[in-house]
Amino acid sequence: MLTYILFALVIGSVYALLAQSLMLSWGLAGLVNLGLAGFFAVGAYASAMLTTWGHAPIPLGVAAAMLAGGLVGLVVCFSTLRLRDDYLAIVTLGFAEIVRLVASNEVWLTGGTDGISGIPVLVPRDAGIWFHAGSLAIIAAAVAAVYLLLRRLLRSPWGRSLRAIREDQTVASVAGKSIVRFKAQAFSLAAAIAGVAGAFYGHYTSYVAPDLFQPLITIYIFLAVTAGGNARPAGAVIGAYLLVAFLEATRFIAELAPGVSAVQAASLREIVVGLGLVLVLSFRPDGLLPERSQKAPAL
Amino acid sequence: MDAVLQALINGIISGTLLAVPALGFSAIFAVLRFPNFAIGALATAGAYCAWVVNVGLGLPIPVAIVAAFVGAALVGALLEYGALERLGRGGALMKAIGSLAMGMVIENIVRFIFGNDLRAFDLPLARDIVFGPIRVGPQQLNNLVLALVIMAAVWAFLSLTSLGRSMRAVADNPDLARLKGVNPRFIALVTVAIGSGLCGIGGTLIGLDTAIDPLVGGRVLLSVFAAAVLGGLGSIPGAVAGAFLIGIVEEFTVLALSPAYRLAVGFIVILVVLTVRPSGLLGSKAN
Amino acid sequence: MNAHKRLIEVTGLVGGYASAEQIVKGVAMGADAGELVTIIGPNGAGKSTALKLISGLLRPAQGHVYINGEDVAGRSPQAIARAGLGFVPQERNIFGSLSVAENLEMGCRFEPGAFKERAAEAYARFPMLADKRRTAAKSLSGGQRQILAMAMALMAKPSALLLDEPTAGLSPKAAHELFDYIRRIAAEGIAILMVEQNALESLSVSDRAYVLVDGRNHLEGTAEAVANDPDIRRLFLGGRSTSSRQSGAAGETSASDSAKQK
Amino acid sequence: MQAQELRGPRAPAYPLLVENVRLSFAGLKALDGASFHVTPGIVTGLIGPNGAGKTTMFNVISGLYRADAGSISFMGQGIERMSPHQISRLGLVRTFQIARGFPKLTVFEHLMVYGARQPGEKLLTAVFGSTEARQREAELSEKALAVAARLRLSHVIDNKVTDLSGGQKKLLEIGRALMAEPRMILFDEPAAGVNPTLAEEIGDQLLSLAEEGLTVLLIEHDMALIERICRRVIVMAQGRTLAEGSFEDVRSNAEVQDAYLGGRR
Amino acid sequence: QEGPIKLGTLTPLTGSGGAYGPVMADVVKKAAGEINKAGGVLGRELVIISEDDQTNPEAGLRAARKLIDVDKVSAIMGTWASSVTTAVAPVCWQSGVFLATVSGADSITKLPHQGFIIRTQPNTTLQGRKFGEFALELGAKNVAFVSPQTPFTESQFAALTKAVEAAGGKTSILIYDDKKTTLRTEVDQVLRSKPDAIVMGGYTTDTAVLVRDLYRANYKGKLLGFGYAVNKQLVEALPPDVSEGIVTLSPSAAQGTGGYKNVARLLGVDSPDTYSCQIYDHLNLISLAMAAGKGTTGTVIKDNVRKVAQGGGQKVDNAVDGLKLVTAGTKIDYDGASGPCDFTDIGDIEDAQFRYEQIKDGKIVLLKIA
Ligand SMILES: Nc1ncnc2c1ncn2[C@@H]1O[C@H](COP(=O)(O)OP(=O)(O)OP(=O)(O)O)[C@@H](O)[C@H]1O
Ligand SMILES: Nc1ncnc2c1ncn2[C@@H]1O[C@H](COP(=O)(O)OP(=O)(O)OP(=O)(O)O)[C@@H](O)[C@H]1O
Ligand SMILES: [Mg+2]
Ligand SMILES: [Mg+2]
Repeated sequence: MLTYILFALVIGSVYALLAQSLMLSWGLAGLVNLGLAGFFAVGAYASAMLTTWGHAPIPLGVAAAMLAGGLVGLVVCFSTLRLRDDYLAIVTLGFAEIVRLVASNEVWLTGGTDGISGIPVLVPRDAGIWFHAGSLAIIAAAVAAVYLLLRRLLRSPWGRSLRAIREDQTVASVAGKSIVRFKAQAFSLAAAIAGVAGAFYGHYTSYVAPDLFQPLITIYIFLAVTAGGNARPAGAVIGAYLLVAFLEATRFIAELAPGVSAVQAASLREIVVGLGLVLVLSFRPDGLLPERSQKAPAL
Repeated sequence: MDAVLQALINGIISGTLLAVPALGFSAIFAVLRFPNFAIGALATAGAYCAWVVNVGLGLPIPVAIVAAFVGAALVGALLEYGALERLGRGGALMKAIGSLAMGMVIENIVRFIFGNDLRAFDLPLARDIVFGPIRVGPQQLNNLVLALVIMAAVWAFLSLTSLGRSMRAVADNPDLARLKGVNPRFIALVTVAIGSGLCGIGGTLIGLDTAIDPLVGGRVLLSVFAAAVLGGLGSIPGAVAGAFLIGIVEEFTVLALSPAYRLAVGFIVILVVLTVRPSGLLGSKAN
Repeated sequence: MNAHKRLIEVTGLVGGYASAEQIVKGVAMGADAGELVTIIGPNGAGKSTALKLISGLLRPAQGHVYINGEDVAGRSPQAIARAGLGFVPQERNIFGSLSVAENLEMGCRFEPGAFKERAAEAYARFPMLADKRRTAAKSLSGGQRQILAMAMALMAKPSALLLDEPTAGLSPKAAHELFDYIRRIAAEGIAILMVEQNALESLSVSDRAYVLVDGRNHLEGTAEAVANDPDIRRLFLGGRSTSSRQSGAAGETSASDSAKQK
Repeated sequence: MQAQELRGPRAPAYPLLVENVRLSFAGLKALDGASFHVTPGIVTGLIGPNGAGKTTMFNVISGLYRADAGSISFMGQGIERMSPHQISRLGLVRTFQIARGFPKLTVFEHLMVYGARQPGEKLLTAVFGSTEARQREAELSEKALAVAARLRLSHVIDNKVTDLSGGQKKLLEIGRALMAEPRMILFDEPAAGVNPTLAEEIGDQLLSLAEEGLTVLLIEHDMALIERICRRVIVMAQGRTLAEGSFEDVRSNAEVQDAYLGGRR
Repeated sequence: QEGPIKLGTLTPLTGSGGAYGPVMADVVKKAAGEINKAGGVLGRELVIISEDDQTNPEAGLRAARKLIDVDKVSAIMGTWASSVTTAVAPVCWQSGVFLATVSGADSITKLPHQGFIIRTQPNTTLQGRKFGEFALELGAKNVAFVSPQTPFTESQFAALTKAVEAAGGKTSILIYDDKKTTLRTEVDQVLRSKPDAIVMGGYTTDTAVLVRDLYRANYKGKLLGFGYAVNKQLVEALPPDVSEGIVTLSPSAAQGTGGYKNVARLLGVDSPDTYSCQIYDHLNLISLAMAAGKGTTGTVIKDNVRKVAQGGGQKVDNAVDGLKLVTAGTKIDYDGASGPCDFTDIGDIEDAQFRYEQIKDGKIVLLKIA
């Protein structure tokens, strides 16, 4: 049981990294990034290839994942600069699908649909429970670091301008903000964070494959961030852990409804997940932690 | 050359399958100003309604199509009324996310009831009619005609009735619309019902062409969304144009490149089109 | 003319927005048939909020709103519009993505049959609208929008009319003409409550006036009395440039029109 | 500082010079060869009938629209091809006739966003922090409070802008422009919807800003305000500049009276 | 240790594999019921816990962890998608949980699994070869392979080509996107090379689309498909004249063995699909191995599974009979519903027989088992 909880926490931490990435690009910068799974994949593959096939040390792999995510983010951002918000969504979604297609079809580069297995791990696997505890410590530390970074950014003038750009680009540009610079910075930083999440995921499960990066994961993270509050790093983190807790807890509803077949139990579970989310949203339309504004100092 | 012509025809045919749900999606967007991602599941729900009527009750296909429209319209309206409307407070994206979640719910309700089995309509399959080097399926011709009729009907409905104008007015400025005597909730429900109904018909047309399972709508969700965006979100003729373009581009990809990259090419076309025309093929300029 | 018939009567009105505390904290006002009444007050006093409460856009927490003698407080804006109230809001008062003609059609929803005739009337009154018939309303200039909003409200031939700063953004000439026009429609027997920051000129054409401060009635009286109250002048009317405001044009009229038609 | 360098060697006579600007929308000539200049250190009025093209002119100057033809220079530098933020960074700021803002931001945040020269807007500075950025933030917030107080917005300073009255939104438009510490401001009907007494005070303030060396171009339909604070007035009609001169000159121009003031009937 | 013995199934109940997983979970539940009725394993009841892998390795991994750590299962059965199997495999062997899978990718048994994995699906090279040989037998010279991108597409095609070319024929391949609703242009493309046999590598949903479009295009040659795709569902989803004559291959038990019939009986169908047969064998093998090793851990299963599956002894085709024999100390050799179930050291099945079936008048008819 303990292992299971630790495991769920590790997955929750990976989700928390992804959620923070989304919080930055969507919540703060207003860029509807449906391509999250793509950046997740880029990071996972970058680190997996480098450490498994290139035998590089893991920290180097993680750094490479961050860099790869950031660079790809920059490319995507620049190629979509002129797009309106809603339209960015479809193009980024397309980007994630393209990443997945390349990963499955370009066998020479990525190992194809077989994926890459035997990726080196953060803590030796034979350490038993310490494997999970150690991995959790490392990944949670990354979550905390990103959290501190984002909190700092959010409270800085940079974050304030970014929020302004999210609200109205025209007015923000009249206020002298370079829309391109801010968006590119936010988007590629977010992509880099997603890349790191991918790297850690690979180094924990030892396996990456194109199937891992289906749009479902992006949807999950959107749900997590929305439920937690999309403009607060803490909201994103809490949302991510809650989501995993919720996803795991719903497994047990099948036991409450005997007499249903396996498919029915599985569909019941997804029904509960969907309804649960809509319920959270309808009671807290701004998520659990709503956006905080900078208060004027008292005179 | 023949291959190109044939691919063009095939593209138009697959375009019609996308056009009807894209129309529904765009109509909903035009009035409620949010992308309703539940349309995939609504298409599935409609297709299953049609299936029950056709196979379960043994009624003919035209009746089944009407059933699909009605069934999906009811589900869609219920969804809006029961769940999505109250998410509107949190903004359009909140509704979009909510629709994603509710889509998941509907799809799984269908799965709960019908299971994952593949089901087919009671409809004989005809061999293609061959004109020289070109071949076309009679069923697909039927679909094409049906889709065109639906598009014309929707267009006429929106532009010739005052309801269409009220819909645009609500989309633009709901408070002012209320002051002018329009009930925005009613308009929203009517729109959602029509849009969802169209998705239901779309799902059924796909089912008639292939077979249905709980994922039937989900599989085309992406292409439908892409078609609507390509045409300009909220533009009715745009959705149709976008659907045909996506359909044709995808078929040409099969000819020119690996069919596995069909989606990728589709997206690159979208990117190019949107870069040249930031508001889509026929979309109106925002702001 | 059915003078003295109270077409709008508001008593003990209290209300506000979902989040904040009540903005309107007890307001009473009214207008008779044929009467033009101006409401003035500092920015943020609650004038627009009061009008939104009357029109049903906001639901009053307390108080009564009588339109044509019928208590409509708490009803939907659609129902209140049907009861004969027209309202031109201060902001977002046109349908930007509809053409000018379609905007007018929206104004005429209750009697679609009368559209042709009334539109012709509106085009004759405001030739600019006729020129821009097919233009999307969002591409109108600031002043043109105000005209369209006004024309749209009149399409419904309301018996009572709420106007929120109808001349904001209009050129002096256009403002002057619009005030004249408003004066004339009032004379046809419509009751008009008009919020204005263009206060001196507005008072000069009005019969009565209310001064609203901090969500409450501060003062009321004939327009002339209010315009000449020294405190009011200093606090709300821009005391220093008394007569020269609105340039020669407005100055002249305010002198000549001050004879009340009551 | 950056702006200073960009100014170039030849200090120009006019801060803003507009020559022969044309712009049409689907056949409608909104700007039809408008030309004018603005003199430094005074408030210049820009008046004209509704639909004359005044706002469109501002949109072109501030880079939101690109002119079909013509040239615009600010402090001697051609700006007709620059993007809005570049123009703003040169020290040319505008306000909007129909108030616009960032819906989820508060009044205070709006003012702060317009605060110029904040090093904390650089990503790296934001991450690592710097005393400069902190000092600047303190300066700006002090200034924001002062601006808010002057515009009677202190009691709503932590409100979201969507929760402001119409007039308060217009006041915030003015406040934002003041925060930017620009060299020139384009005001688009700042006083429309503002209480007359307050409008008068704002007028006084514009005058004192002009005395401090700020150049102001003001679109206004409030003739009292124009008369009181504008030393020069430019009149536009049908996309062209119709007349210019002192307010008295312009007022006595028969054409202006006819088209705009409507005084003599 | 007392109490029930817990075993998990991890099959795709939702997602693209949703057509297969539910029946698999169902058959295991029913078979376990029979075992329990006959007294259970080692006198203990079997409890089956079914989880959904959502056809997604990430979700599958989470579900596996739950089965292992919360339910404390000693074996997981039925992982279907190769990516899911690869994702959960390390977790299983590290936790000492036995994994029986139906995934076909060659790479799976090459993982360092220390014996904890067996698979009942013949590896893809073998399947490819059988298809090639059978196509030749049907008189084809020009064979087209039409398939979506799966982990085994490449190796299947390679094996197929090898077999066909050895007999002087030629092959071609076309990979399509399995989410498409029409495959008309793909079909045109394939037919351009005028194949006289087409081997379909997809799953039921996309195969239905493909078969329809081939019919419309007036294709009159031979059609071959995998038993897991060309199954009862597919037949029901197609008008009889459309599906007429399609030939299928699936790994099978030797003729006369009762395993296949058992599954048919449990599910109440004429021709159960290969995955249900395979997972039925998983359950039986695991039960027998536990009985033979007198223990219930994954390690016991791993150490004893080959003792009950192969190496001579009395032939059995179901666990109820087998358990009696094992308890009595008799050496048994299980031959199941999916085949003889003899495993190599790395966990692949040693040799498989195939059922060759054909659709005639909307019914699947057995041609031969070889
Ligand atoms: N985006 C646009 N598309 C089409 N026409 C436009 C657009 N913007 C402005 N116009 C037209 O250009 C003309 C000038 O408009 P502009 O807003 O510049 O007037 P203005 O002088 O600011 O008037 P006001 O004092 O009423 O604000 C108007 O006739 C208007 O309808
Ligand atoms: N949507 C809203 N939500 C919350 N508070 C609001 C909202 N709109 C206005 N307020 C607040 O209510 C008060 C009154 O606003 P109102 O719009 O009624 O003022 P007004 O008298 O019309 O002022 P003005 O002359 O500036 O238009 C203001 O303090 C404002 O901040
Ligand atoms: Mg107001
Ligand atoms: Mg203007």
